[in-house]
Amino acid sequence: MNRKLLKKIAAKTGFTVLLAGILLFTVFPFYYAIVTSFKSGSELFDVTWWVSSFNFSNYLSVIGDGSFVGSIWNSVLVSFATVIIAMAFGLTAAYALGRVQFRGRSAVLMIVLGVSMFPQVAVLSGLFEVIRALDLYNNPLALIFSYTIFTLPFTVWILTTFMRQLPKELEEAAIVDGASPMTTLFKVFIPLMWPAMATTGLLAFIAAWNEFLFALTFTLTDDQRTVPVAIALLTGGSQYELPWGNLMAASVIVTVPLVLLVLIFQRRIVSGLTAGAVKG
Amino acid sequence: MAHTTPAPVETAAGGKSPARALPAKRQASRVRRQRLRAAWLFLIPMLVVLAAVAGWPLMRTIWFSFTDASFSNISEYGLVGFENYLVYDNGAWYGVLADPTWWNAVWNTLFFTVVSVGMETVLGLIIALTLNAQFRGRGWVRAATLIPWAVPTIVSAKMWGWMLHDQFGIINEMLLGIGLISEPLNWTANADLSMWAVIMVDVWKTTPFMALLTLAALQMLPSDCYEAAKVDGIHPVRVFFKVTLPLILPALMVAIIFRVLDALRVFDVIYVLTSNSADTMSMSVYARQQLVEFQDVGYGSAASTVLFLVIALLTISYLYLGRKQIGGEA
Amino acid sequence: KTITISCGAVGAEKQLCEEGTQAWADQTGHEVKVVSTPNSATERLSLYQQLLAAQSEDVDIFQIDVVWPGMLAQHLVDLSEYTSGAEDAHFESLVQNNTVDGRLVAMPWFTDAGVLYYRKDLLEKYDQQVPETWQQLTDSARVVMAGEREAGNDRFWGFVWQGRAYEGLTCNALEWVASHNGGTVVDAEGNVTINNPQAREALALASTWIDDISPRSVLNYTEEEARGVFQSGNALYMRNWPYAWSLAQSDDSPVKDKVGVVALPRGGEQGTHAGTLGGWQLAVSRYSANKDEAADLVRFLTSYEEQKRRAIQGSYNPTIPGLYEDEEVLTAVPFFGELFETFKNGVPRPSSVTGESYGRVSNAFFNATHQVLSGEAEPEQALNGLERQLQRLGRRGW
Amino acid sequence: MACVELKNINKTFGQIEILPCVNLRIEDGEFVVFVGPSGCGKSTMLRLIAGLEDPSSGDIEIDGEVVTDQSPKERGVGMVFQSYALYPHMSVYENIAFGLKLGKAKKNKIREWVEKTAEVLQLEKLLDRKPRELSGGQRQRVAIGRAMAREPKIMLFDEPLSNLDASLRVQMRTEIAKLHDRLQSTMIYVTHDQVEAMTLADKIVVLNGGNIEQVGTPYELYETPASLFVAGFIGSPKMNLMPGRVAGETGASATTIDIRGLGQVTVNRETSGLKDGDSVTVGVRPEHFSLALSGPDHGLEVVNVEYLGNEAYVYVELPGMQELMVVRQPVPCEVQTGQRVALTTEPELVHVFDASGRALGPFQAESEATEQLAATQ
Amino acid sequence: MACVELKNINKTFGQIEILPCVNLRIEDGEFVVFVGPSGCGKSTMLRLIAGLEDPSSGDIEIDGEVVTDQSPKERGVGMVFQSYALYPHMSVYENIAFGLKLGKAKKNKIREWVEKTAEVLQLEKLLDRKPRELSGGQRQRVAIGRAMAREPKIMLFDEPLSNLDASLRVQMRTEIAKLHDRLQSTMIYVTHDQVEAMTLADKIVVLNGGNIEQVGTPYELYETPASLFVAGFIGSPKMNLMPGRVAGETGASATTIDIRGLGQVTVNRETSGLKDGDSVTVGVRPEHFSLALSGPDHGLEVVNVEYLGNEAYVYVELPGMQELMVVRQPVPCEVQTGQRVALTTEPELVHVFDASGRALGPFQAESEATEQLAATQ
Ligand SMILES: Nc1ncnc2c1ncn2[C@@H]1O[C@H](COP(=O)(O)OP(=O)(O)OP(=O)(O)O)[C@@H](O)[C@H]1O
Ligand SMILES: Nc1ncnc2c1ncn2[C@@H]1O[C@H](COP(=O)(O)OP(=O)(O)OP(=O)(O)O)[C@@H](O)[C@H]1O
Ligand SMILES: [Mg+2]
Ligand SMILES: [Mg+2]
Repeated sequence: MNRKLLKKIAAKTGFTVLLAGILLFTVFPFYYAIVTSFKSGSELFDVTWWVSSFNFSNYLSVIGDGSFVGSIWNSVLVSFATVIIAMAFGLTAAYALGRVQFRGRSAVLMIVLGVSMFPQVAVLSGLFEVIRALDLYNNPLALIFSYTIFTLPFTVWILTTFMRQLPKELEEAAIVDGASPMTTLFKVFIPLMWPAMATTGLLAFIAAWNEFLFALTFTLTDDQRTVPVAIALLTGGSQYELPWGNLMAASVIVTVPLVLLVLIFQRRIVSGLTAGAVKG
Repeated sequence: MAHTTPAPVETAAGGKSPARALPAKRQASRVRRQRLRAAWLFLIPMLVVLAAVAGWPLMRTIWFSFTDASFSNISEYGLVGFENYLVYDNGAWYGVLADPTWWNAVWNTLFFTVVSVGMETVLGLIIALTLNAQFRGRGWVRAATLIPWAVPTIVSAKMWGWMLHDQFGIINEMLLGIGLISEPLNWTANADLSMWAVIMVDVWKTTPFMALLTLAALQMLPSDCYEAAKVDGIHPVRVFFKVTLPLILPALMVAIIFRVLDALRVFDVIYVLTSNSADTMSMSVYARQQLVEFQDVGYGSAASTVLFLVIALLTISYLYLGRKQIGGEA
Repeated sequence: KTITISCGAVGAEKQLCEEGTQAWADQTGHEVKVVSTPNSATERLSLYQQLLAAQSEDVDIFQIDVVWPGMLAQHLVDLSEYTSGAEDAHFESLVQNNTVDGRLVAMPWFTDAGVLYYRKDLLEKYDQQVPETWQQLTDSARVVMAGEREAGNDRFWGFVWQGRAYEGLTCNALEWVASHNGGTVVDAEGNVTINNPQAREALALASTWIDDISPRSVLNYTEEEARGVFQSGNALYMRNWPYAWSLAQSDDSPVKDKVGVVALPRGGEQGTHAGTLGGWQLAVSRYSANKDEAADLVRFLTSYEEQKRRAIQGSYNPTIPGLYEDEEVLTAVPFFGELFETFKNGVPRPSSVTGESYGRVSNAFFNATHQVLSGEAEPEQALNGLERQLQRLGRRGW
Repeated sequence: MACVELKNINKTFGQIEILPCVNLRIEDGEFVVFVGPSGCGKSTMLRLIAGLEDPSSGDIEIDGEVVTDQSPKERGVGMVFQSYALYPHMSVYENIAFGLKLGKAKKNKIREWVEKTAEVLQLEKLLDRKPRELSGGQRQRVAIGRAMAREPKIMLFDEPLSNLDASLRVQMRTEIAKLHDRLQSTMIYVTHDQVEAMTLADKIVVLNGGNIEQVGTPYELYETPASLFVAGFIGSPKMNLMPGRVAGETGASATTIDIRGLGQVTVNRETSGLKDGDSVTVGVRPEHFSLALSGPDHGLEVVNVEYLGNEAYVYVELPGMQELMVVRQPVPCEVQTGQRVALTTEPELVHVFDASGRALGPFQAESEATEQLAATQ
Repeated sequence: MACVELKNINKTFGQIEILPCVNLRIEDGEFVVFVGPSGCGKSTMLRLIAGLEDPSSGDIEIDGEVVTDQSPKERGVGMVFQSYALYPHMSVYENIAFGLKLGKAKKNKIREWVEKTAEVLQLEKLLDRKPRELSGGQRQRVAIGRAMAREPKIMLFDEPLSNLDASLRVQMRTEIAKLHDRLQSTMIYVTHDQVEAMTLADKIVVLNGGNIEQVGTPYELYETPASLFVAGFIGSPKMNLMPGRVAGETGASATTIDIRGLGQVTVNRETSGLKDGDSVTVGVRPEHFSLALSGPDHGLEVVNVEYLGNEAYVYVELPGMQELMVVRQPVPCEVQTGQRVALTTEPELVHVFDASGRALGPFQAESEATEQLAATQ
């Protein structure tokens, strides 16, 4: 009995330590960024572990710059649209690729994957031409458009994999109930795919949110730019000076919405959605 | 009342008449055809979008790889065949494939990919398993673990550059503090350490990606066979390797594929942390250097195309090896 | 009409630019839009090239680096048609640098050159002279370092500079070589000159610094890392651009008022003071729809008055010699006067002559240097290799 | 109108042939029950009829029209899956209503319908629960409800009552029978419960390893199984089968068969195909034995008596036979384990099967025996 | 050694109380069968014993030790899940062997074991298949095999044979009984099959809505159901229950009860708690009625005759009662639908329940009646 209790306590402690380790590993650099964001000037070059004084000047200067707030808005718009597009095309494609057996399926999958095999710099010029041809230059639409090049293959593949794992009987039941593929997809599969969708959605959202090269190249004016570009363009008094404080403050500011987003959507990552569906 | 055509009644043993010609495999039935049509209808929008976005840029890159186009004057170029890839000139080989720097970059990239993706997978699994447990504040922890992925790459690479700084970097401070090292390490400058520094930053940054995907896979597992394992008294470690891992393998494989693709094309982290240093130069950095810094669109495109081929080759062989898990049941 | 100009990014630089363009806009009634571009020069360059290759009208005026005219010339307007000789008032070396095939593709806007920062207080404390030659620098750094380390600051270093394998190292190394009279890698006629004894000597000297007076991590330093070490009081000398001055003198700086600036040391007694030429120019895109207005804006921004304003408010080095004698300017930035020669005779990188190959040349150069510094190659061996490489690059003319 | 016909249906999974060649016709409005050993292909047949599985060859016709190409919806089938296949994210209500909603029925119509169905299935209180919060039997009822609510013209039930308790099973059985009466839809029903099969079926199809062994009314199957397999399969406890040997002349109204350990029986079967000394199998149903206590040295030993409440099974050992013989006895049962008993039976109640397993029909010389048997019902 | 004891076990799911307060003791080596209506909490009880579910309050003891916080492994249980819970990615062989490897048994030892188990379950040919390639019954057998192979000291079976055909079910039942004999492990078994329950159980536990209605041997439950519920639940077809009214004096060896539509019966029950005119429920099992044809104007109408092969159920309408009365008859059955019959029974065979549903025991004055009844077995 006593040993059992000890074991339980040990397990619990072990888990807590593990958790603490994970948190330290993932959050510490960010924490350090927060610490840094409250520093200014030469304080930056001192190593400190704690926030000694809350100096909001960095935040104020970042927010005070009107275009930064605007770029957050652009990022929100672009990322949401990207995710929605990726989900819309990705889910339907995943249904086709994951649930219907047809010839050329693996070829399609490979082609989709092939799109993400070129380095970004290599496609940059070509994409730039396409975007100019479509007259989307310096327009968030250009970003939404170009981001599908990396979000779509990703969503298609992930969703296909997860879609494949859902029990066959469910689809059969829907077919017998007279559901069209569309209905089956939307009424039966999508509700069961929430963990996968929330995950891919979040990952794609963040990928779009943080994309830099395309965003830099396809937009020109401050009012069209997205957050990473805006951050990259934060500079100090001169060419070589890095405004660390501002940079960190800006990073903290743009990370917060993402954290909130994750907090909201992680609720969707729940287990046992298919429990009770089939026997055996 | 029953006009049954009684099937020839046979005993169980003598059931099969030996020479019944199996009719030729029938054509796909209409239902199947309908499903097929639906499938293609579902696929086509996606393919069209992809083609619209990627078709031209990819073709163009491949095309330019056979030319001597230069960035500063991209409209005038001549076809040079495979000169950018490999050419014998004046008693020496030139071209991407003959460039030791390129092969060094290939080697760096492969090393980087194997090590960092390997570490990310293991760490991601551990984190995902932890986050899979039920505990108070799980949502917050989940959100927190995703932070590294959420910090823009440029920022995080710079942040780590700062943290890894030998003079005022907190990492050295920390290691000195706990007595692991006796003097500050030159993380990014030391040839022996810089690749590890890059790997460390990449692992930190992309582990959440693996963790989250793995978590989703874990959460979508059928739950009842775990109860069976519990009752069978199987050790959790064994359950993990024999039940959980095989079941999440398809998702894990896909996650790994995408990580590998990204790792093989790694650019930002290396570029920001160590610039063009040969110790850490990756294939993408090489391609970019040719394209942007050296203005050589032809050569850079050739490097990109070779990079594409390397990735495609690796991916295909990986998929081939793992086809059971990925191509499995539908 | 609306003129779009890319100048600086954000912060003080952008603000100065905006004030300047606003003044012009008020005068002429046109509108000016300032777009910000990445801080990193290479990123900026590739962005420009995307725009120019696409013959985009989106930007009329580009702020270009001193090494870019050769690369971008064909996309830029010949400004001499608009300036009516105004360029003659600027440093001649810059104007030459900006003239490609007889076309003045850009107007000098502000200049930059490498300078040496030192700690007045420490030199005094250890009774050392401000170094005249690299050797003196090395010696005094050793002394001070030993002393400071003994005193307990075991992170103290003698000399920090930019050793990462990037353009900055080209600038640093060029200074060492040029100060030893070792030339500028490729001479004005396009001959590869780098493989000479002076250059070898210069690199050999520099490579002794590593782990002696410079931390090994200097091999991965850019301007900011170096400034970080220096400004936190952990280095005696620093090679940097003039920008670090106002930061080192800022109120919360631990080294405030303890810093001196001089020209970079000479390479031995016969050597010269050499600071690599940096700085930025303004150019007008050939694809601009408003070339006249754009050229006028360029003329305005590079004029005496505007450069004076920028020198006073932002300590941007003017490109007009007269301004280095202007009282107002000198009160704002005292060392402009002392270092006039350095700025005037800045060592240009071989960008004009190598044209679009400059990237490769610079890359080959800083890589070879980096190898020497990190001890992977002997100077001789590295320079032999470099020479062969450059000759191959330039075998069909630059 | 929905009569279903399977023509030369063959089904293989990869290499494995599940249904070699099935021909079957099911009339409109008929209630057909499929029985057969586990894994013999019953579910596969249902799935073929539903259109969830394509036959490897052969055609399926509904009302004379080849439907091999049609979707389940077009075929007008509803199905209770053996594995339930409930929509895990929908409540019981939504599960049942799903098909109706797709049929574009009106909202309050749907509610009415679902509630009625739920009442029949005793699920009223569970309408808001998700499948994972239900017990096994409750899930099974939801699965039934889903198929029932739509009232399709062909209903397929795959072991729909297997997880219900006896009394509920009786009720459900009645409800299904009622539904059949009301809708007059064709129903195809798979079950392992003999009582269900016997009471519900218009026609029972006995499958064995993918082949149809016999098709007939419950009465036909029970009274005149066509083969050893059917004889052994229908009836619980199963028919006692004993190896025998023809002793004496064949082809007459009375043939004597020698059963080792039991002695001789005289049967009234068509034995013209046999000759003296041929091996046969003799079958007697457990209820057709009469038991009499015999002396301690005579007769057979009772090795076990199973008490079932309403009856008892007496297990008797036949020397030289592995399987025990079963005799059904009313309770209170007079024999006890260890006692020795004598077994007797009537010649008409003895089934005889030849060496290939075919049943020998009643003696045909005057074909009266059969009629007489039928008249007793 | 493994006797299981549940002490004041209470279990709620969220708001819903599934088991209000259960107390039960299961002796070492006992074979206990749980029966009860669908959704009454049988699986929940098994899961509580297995340790898959924590009781909301109360304790579970195994061999006198509180095991409420022990893992299933520590409790030494094995379980056949109602939903099978097979490992979807493992072959049949691996599924069965998975639990075995634990004991570090040698490779060929394991193979031997698994093959033996598979043979018993008739799965030999399917050892390489994955669960998704199996039929329902085959999956269920794999689930049984998995639990059997491990030979734990407590075995829990949750409707393990529900999807098997009758003849296989009999075989499996025998195998389980054999296993029980061999291992002497404690077995707890949930089933809806009355034959299984009656033949396998040492003790049957009747559950109703989370409460234990009665615990007893099969004989006790069948012959002396403690309550109306048990009476109605045990036995198939179920006991005929009729509303009645005490007519005349109570507390004597013979009490007269008035049943509407059927006339009066005289019973031999302990009626001292009742008084003249009290409502009671009278129960008679279907096999305890005797049937006699009566004239066309007398008696009750036969509304249905169900033929089951080995017997027939005759459904008789009692005027004023919704439910039909069932009478079991041997086949060939002499009555037909539409005929009118008279029903008779013996006083000892009549069960009487008071208004609260409690059964009235046999008349106790001399307590001989019971003994006599027992002697007949
Ligand atoms: N997670 C849950 N949440 C709410 N109620 C539940 C949950 N799980 C089970 N129940 C309810 O608990 C009751 C008992 O369930 P249990 O599975 O024990 O029934 P059972 O006796 O095994 O029935 P069956 O014979 O149908 O399998 C049922 O009414 C069921 O609806
Ligand atoms: N996907 C498959 N691949 C290979 N064999 C299969 C597959 N599905 C079913 N089978 C085999 O086909 C046979 C018939 O299966 P089916 O499900 O029709 O049996 P069933 O008669 O319904 O049995 P049960 O009564 O056990 O449900 C079984 O032997 C099964 O093993
Ligand atoms: Mg089946
Ligand atoms: Mg249950």
